Amino acid sequence: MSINKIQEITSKNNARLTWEGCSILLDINDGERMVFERLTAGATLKVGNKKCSLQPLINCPFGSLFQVENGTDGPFLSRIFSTSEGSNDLQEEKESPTVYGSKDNRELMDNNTAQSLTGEDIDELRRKGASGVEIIEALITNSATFEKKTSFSQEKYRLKKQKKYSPRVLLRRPTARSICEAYFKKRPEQIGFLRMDALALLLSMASVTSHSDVLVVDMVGGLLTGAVAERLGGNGYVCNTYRGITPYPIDIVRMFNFGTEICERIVNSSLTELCATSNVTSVSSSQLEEACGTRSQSNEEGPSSSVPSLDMGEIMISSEDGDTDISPASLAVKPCKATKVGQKAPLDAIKSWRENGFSSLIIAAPQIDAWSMVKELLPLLSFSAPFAVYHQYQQPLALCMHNLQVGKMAIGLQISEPWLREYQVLPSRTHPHMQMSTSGGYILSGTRIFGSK
Amino acid sequence: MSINKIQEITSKNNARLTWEGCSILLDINDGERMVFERLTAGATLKVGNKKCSLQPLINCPFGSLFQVENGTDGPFLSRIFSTSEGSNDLQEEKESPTVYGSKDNRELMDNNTAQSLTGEDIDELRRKGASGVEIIEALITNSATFEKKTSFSQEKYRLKKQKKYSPRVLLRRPTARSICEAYFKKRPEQIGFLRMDALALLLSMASVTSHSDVLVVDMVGGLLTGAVAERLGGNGYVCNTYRGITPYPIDIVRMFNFGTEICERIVNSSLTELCATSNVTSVSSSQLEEACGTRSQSNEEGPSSSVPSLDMGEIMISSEDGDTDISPASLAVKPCKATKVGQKAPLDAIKSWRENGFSSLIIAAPQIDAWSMVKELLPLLSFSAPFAVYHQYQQPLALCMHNLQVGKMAIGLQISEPWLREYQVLPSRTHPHMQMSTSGGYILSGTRIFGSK
Amino acid sequence: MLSMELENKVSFKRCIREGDLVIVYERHDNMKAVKVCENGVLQNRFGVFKHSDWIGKPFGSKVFSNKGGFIYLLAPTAELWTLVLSHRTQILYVADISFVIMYLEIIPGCLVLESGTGSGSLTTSLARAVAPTGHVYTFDFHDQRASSAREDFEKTGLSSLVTVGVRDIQGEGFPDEFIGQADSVFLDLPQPWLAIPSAGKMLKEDGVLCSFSPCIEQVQRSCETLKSCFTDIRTFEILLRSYEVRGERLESWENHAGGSLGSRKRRQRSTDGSNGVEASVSATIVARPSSEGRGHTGYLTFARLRCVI
Amino acid sequence: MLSMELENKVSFKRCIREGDLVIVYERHDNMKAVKVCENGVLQNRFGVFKHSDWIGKPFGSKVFSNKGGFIYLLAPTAELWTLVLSHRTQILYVADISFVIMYLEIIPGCLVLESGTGSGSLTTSLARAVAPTGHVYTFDFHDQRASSAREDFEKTGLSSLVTVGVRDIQGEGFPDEFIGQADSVFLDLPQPWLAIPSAGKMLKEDGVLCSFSPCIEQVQRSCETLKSCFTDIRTFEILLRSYEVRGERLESWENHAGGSLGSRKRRQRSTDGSNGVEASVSATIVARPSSEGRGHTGYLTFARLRCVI
Repeated sequence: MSINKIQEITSKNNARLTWEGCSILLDINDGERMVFERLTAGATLKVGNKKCSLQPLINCPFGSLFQVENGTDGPFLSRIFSTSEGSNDLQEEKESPTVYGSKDNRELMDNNTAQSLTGEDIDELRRKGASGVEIIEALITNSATFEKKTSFSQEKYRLKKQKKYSPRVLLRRPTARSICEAYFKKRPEQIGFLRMDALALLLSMASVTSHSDVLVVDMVGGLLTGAVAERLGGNGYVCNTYRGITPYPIDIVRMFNFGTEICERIVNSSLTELCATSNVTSVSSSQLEEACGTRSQSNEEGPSSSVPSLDMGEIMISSEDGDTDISPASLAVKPCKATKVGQKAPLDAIKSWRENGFSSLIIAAPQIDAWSMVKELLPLLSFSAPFAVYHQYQQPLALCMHNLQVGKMAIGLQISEPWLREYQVLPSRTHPHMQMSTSGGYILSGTRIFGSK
Repeated sequence: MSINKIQEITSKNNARLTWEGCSILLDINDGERMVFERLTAGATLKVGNKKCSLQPLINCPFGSLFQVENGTDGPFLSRIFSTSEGSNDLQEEKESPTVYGSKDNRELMDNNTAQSLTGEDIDELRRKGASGVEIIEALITNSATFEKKTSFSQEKYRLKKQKKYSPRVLLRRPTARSICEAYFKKRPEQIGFLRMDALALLLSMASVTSHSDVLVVDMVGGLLTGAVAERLGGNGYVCNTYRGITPYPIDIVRMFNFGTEICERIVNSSLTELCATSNVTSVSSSQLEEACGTRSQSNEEGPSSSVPSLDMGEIMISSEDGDTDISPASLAVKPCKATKVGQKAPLDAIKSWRENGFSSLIIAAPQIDAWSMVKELLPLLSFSAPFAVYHQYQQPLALCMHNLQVGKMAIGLQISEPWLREYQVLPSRTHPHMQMSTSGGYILSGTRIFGSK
Repeated sequence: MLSMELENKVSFKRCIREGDLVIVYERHDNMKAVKVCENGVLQNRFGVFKHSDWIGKPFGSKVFSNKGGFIYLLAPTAELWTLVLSHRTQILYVADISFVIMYLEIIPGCLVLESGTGSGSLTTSLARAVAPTGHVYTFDFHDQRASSAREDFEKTGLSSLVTVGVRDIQGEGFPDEFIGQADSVFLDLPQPWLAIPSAGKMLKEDGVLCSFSPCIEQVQRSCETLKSCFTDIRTFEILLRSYEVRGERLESWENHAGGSLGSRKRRQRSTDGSNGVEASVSATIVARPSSEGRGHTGYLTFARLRCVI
Repeated sequence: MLSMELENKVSFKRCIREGDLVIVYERHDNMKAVKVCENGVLQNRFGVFKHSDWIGKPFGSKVFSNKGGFIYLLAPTAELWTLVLSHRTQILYVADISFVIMYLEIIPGCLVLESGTGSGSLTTSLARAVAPTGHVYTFDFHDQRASSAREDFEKTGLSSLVTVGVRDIQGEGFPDEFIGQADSVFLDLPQPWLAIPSAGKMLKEDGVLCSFSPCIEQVQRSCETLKSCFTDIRTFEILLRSYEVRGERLESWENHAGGSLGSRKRRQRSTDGSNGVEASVSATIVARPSSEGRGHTGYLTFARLRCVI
């Protein structure tokens, strides 16, 4: 296959430039805030108490970096083409509370009296159109202690002020990875504490690939559904199932930049429909239609009308001008144009699943007992199909695994716990991050065998 | 306090030289075999199918290294005063299956046909009194592939042959740490998979120190009892309790070099005796004596007469002359002179515990439900006394912790899981060990509060 | 991998046929890949299994030997393949593989560059991820290793998605034809810093690179080199801890009337189904970390090509 | 630490007295050390607590404020002290501390050298371990820090077991009077390799050294230096994962009839005892790792002085 051929068929899903109407993830000051937006000419981003137009972001490559600058009409986003390496180092260094190697840190003590520039002075500078960089220079000039600091501390001071007076905005591509990481950082409870490495394992262990028909129970807001759909690339189906009359909300799916060909493959179907009987010939098509008709109605109350699960509220972690680098942080999403996702599954697809079974099963349902789901869903899988069940607690999975063993329903059973560690790699200062997420949850995986009920 | 004063009162427990009759831990070929021995003039160590006298080890510093050499009267142990650094590096490197950085490892393939010296040839050399080093040189000379190997592989080959033809014996001091590590490596099931870091945590979390009266349930063969006694240094008591009529065996205690002053502080007392009533004045001393009398008898069937829990059998891991460095390994202990440990607790001590409570509690009982023990033992502790319970599974501790919370019996409750990682630190080849013990078990710790039942 | 092609998809109806690759499952730690042929036999410690008995049975079936021993026949997946492939080099396992695919954002249609190919463990998963329209170009220094990998991809039905080249990527870099074409680049090389400048040229804007190295010194040097053209340089380590589940009969202390440790049978493993049901009544279901595990595989360093256009 | 001296031992009968150091426990993550004095008061978010109410109560008692709020009064232990001491520097916590004491084989009667003293977190545990007949000589470069540490040891009743010296151990090494006298040496210095030769001289034969360093480069350099006089050079890292326990009411899927995530109250924490009993009937008791934890403290490198005599 020639390279040109590949380029041609690369989906919009993998686009490298933004376009008007696309979904974007804005990373402000290196993770301080994470904001999902629909990129339109009229869209704005609130920085401090001012609003910046997002217009300059249209048709830029994902990965571009912007800086808030003060113009005559207020702040605007200006693209930066290179960043200093120094600040990158410091960025990472924020994790280390003490600098080993510095012989004497008595001089590091500092307090707010050292700065002679007042808040009013700074506002005045701003009104006069001073740029962020100019304000920072003024602050340094008026700091009584800056000269006494070590060069490391000086750089740290500069970075802190830069974040405040000249914030940087990184234009990130919304993908399963970036969306998962943003949620895990800011709103982990909304995605059942599903960390990106655990999500990655679910997809691998359930062998998700193009042309798969993946049965999912997604009670993590659509993150799982979106991640599966991303891997299908418009072939096969991700079928969300549920009990009762309302599918579970999957709003997060709308943060992905899925084209129509992918959206059409994200469907839902109630357990009742899927289970009617595995021998499809005994089900009259009118029965099927009736079943689906019910669902079609309930769908109206489903995801398309529900409000986004992330609100605009900012999580205040610390706003003091203290020694730490933690500042107000938020993860926010604005309602975006409803995309046609989460339709009911087509009749022929349901028919095919009843005849052939699903290729795999993934469950992420924080509040439901795992075994009560697995015992009903496993029979819907083809023989030899893999499955993976996520839970933040181990014990429900242990009980489920035990029942599967006893019932001889599956083989290759194991509970896995991913353990992820990030490192600071800097000259003479290499070590694992001092803080870490200690729990990546647990995954029960296995393979359905023939002859199991 | 002057240094001389300290030297004087340092116990035999901390002796730096061996003496006739002391207990020693022999580490053969860097952990290949671990053997506990009673060091007497007549004691021998089996190396291959020959026996070496341990006589040369008497009055040597712990930490001395010996090498098996061939003398006219058979093999003998000869002390080495320096080791080459190279082999030390290789020792650690055995963990790395591939050497990154080597550009081409096709030449590393090797097979047994490359060696022209036969087993008979080697035996012949031995009979002629060739030293281990000489045999190794002969093997190298007669190897068709040695010259083609990288210098790294050559060193590895040399080390492998050295282990076989000239084994090294390290004289280790038996302490809680070395005993625990030896057992964990060779017979983990006999100590309930209690890893040295978990044991260390138990002692810290239960705040074991001189003058403590520590209540323990030791169903890990005496390892816990010995470790506590080591920390008491002859002040306070470690009191082993049990249900029924027989104390649990604590043979491992005899591997420590405890003097009489420490041994006397290792006692046992049945739960019935300890619980009789917390108000000692209501118990007549005849009742007490009767209770203790019973115990005194049962003690005869207890640890002092039981056989050692480690046998002489060798665990064969791999004896092939393959690419790996793993060779026959064993952990063995010979019955040693019975020391007076594990006597019944003196009456006045029991009386004092009933009046004052124990200073802390440690439980390591792999087969018993944690809650069923804690609910009975916690009331025997002083108020504000800390406790620590080890188990290799988490769930029994979670249930126990839940019950303690609900019953408001203790505060500061937490389940901790130690995670221990060892590193290979070598120039350009630094990384965590490729294999690790993944489970250090779990520890439930907390503090008893006043007003709890 | 069967499921990637529509006509070969595993389903209730899809039965084992002559020529299929099946994974023979003895135990979770004992599997092998077998090509089914009419007259073939498989012999193991459980006896002799005739392939002819397998044909026509659904995947996931239990089949018996002449001696009544049994095995399961599974459809191959990338994860199972990783457990059965022949190790020509140190391989990547599911934890690292899944994280790499996720972090590199590899999806259908992507063009991915890899070096070295090694035993093809990661390559198999890369191919599955770019299917049906993407492609993986993988390079190995060793001619022999490249050939063996090609044979493997033929066997697993991935050859249309993977091209294996023989090339010294550390010395020569990736071929110029890929400049600006790659969505992602993966390096597993002894001296990755030598290949990083070339990898940077191959990537599309915002494209992500991953370098896998066992030693921290390799990471340190790679990070130094990455700084000139890359950003978001992050190093991770991922490990997987596996748990066994068993019904453990923990006695209440009251019922444990003395006796030494080894005197009675106290445990019942529930893994074997026959007594499992009974055990589950009174036993506590406990999970225990498998006692030995991989303590380290390697460090994964990721970096995003800095946008300068 | 009370329990180390016979007359101060905590017991059922030992009640809080004027002048005692008590640990005021609000929650497992909120404690402080208070010296009891007749007219003292403690004020916190729960109200005002009069010390006079405490005197005569057993340690471990729950005491109430004027507003009905409550706290617990605990006897100090080395572990509790580590949680309440003032951080003048990065401190060591229980996982590292316990491992160091075990590995260095510190027992009653030992002579231990330490540098730097820092906030005295490890020193407190070292002192507890060598009591009653051993001694800890600890050195810090900073005069002020040494003084504060001395005050702390006075407060915790350890001053007879610890001597704090002011000395630049990296520059000058340990004092000659300790040559060949130390059972163990502990180093927590930015450039430990500078102090290693001196540490080697201080140790008795077979004595063990430990060096604590946060960065791997410090470890690499230390290990290089250690090779000349030490053997059994081993580097470890120890982390502690804490679990919370709760009664989690996981619904059966059958009973979970639709509804969105946040619509109902589904969980009950069992930590608060009032509804805990009820919850335990139908809830599953689950343990969950505390979500954020210490991901790294430092590397512990141990080495044994090579026997040459």
